[in-house]
Amino acid sequence: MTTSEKYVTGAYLVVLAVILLYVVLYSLKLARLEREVAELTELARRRQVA
Amino acid sequence: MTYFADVAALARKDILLELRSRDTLPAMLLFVLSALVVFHFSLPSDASETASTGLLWIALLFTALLGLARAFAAERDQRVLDGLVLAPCDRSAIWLAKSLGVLAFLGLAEAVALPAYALFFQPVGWELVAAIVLADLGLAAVGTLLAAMAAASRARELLLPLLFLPLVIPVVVGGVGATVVDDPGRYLGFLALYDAIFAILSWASFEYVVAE
Amino acid sequence: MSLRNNRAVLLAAAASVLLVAGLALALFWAPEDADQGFSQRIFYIHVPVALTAYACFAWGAWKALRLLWTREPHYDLESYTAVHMGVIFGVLTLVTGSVWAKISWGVWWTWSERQLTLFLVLFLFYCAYFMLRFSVEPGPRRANLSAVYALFGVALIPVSFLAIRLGERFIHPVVFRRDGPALSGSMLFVFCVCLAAMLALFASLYTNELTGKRLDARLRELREALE
Amino acid sequence: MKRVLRDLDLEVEEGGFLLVTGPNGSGKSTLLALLAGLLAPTEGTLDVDLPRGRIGYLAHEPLVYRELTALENLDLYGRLYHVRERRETIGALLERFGLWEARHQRVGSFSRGMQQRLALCRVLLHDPALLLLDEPYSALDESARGLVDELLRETSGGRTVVVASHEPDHVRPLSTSILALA
Repeated sequence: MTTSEKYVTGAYLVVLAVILLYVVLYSLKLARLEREVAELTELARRRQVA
Repeated sequence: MTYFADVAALARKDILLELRSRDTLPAMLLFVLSALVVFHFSLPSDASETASTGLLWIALLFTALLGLARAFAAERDQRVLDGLVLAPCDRSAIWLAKSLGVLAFLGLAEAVALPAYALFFQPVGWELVAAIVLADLGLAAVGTLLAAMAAASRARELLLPLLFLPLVIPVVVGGVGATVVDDPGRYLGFLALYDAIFAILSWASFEYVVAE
Repeated sequence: MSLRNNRAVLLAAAASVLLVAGLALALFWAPEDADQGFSQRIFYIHVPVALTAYACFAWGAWKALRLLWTREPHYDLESYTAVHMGVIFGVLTLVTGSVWAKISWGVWWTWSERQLTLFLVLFLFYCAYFMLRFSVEPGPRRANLSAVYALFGVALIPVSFLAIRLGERFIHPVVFRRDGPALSGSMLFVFCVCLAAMLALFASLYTNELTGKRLDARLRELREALE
Repeated sequence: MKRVLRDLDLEVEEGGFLLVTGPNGSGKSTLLALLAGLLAPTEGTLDVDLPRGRIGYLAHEPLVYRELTALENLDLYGRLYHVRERRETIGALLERFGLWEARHQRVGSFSRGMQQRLALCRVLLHDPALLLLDEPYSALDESARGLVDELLRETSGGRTVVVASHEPDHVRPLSTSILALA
């Protein structure tokens, strides 16, 4: 592959990488949200008991 | 025409405040002079004319920034802005009065800077003066709105330059262009277009910046 | 809420199908460009990404206008998310644009490429948007400030594009000039698919991120209610 | 975003006198700022069917310029509120609140009590239909407190008044309704 072809594929890979990075960040956010919901349900249950 | 009466009352207050505290205008005058002197030393001897023109515009930009940083200082420190916002007058009157104030200060600073520039670098042509007048209108209009925005935030002194510089890049292009190119008509027209668009936008949106 | 989930799923599906199709077409099916050869294929990603960035900023400004008009707080989040997406696509435009400059002219950055310069200005402008947002307490005041700033942004796009064009005469003599490759029929088709793919990608990521942010807000409310 | 006031529905009939009490930080000032129109409610609706020019709002700060004199401050507000016979009204108010002699002094040189009295002049300048007073007695000496009592007694009936104070017993007899914020 000539150098310019390397660059083109490089550019496409960069775009792909950013999208995948975005998906990874999103899974981290989902995990955090899940923990938060669990915490809140626990809080709610404790309030119910009290 | 109570709108202009309100603007006059607010502008009178700004002038009175400046006469009483005398801090913004002297600072701007001194700043623009020292900037020009520093630029002199920063220019190699064989620097082209465009270089010094460019530097003049940078000096004007940052002098405007200095004035704008002080624009809402009194209103913010003593929270008087709430008092003005409560008044029945149209809130854009506050913006117009403050813009005229900034414009006046900028004009006075340039009245000192241009002769000094002519002395230090090269003579000042009519197209430079025309470009500066048009640019000042844009800088004052947009700058006053951004100063009000920065006044409502925590990191005031840091935020204003960040908000201001990207928005005034076209003013610098128009200004330097009008000074350097031999047919400045297009650039002066562009500056006028910029002033029109952003003055109207600032005038219309100021209400939302100071009131909820 | 089921309608919204279906819409999100549909958007995500459309985005992925279009993206795969677009990339496949761009890399394999699109005809070789006469003078630039294979490297011309970056055109199929650089320009759609740039146009999508403009779409993001326009969408953010539209939501900002709606916020100022109707004062309904939910528009603030939508405007913020759209601008956030716009900056991501803006950075991608800068990256793919500099790669294109490297291929075509051997330099990583050239001021004479108008669109690239414009994106640099917009990038600075919208970074300041986030600075503004993070230095004001959440609430109606921050929503108004962000909305006004977003409106200024969309007004800045044509004005600074004009300024850059005007600036070329004396700031930087035009050394490299490409008037955009002549698009033959099939090339145009591939370009449209790629553009649709990028816009669908924006819509999909935008909806997901918005849902995520709304979830955050609701959880905060729930936490306050329970504490 | 700290939530200060939650699920509060409140109605103040015209000419009423509402006393808002509660410890510091219970949201008294926020409520008054909402009524004055300085803050927008993040949820729910609020309508004060009065134009901005008919509302007088006394906040914690006097909302006057320290570098300007008492007269210049009141003159500015008089113009902004389009007060008729501005000079006479300002003179009468300064006289009433004992600031006539100090009218040419810079507000920066005023004591906290004098600033509060100047703020009261500012609030009454345009004869508001709705009077919002946030801690009107703070930093006032005995004679000034008498002035405020007299003001509150004189207005009850004609004007709608909302007073926020954490030492309510002073004002309680005058109020038609009381809102205690937790």
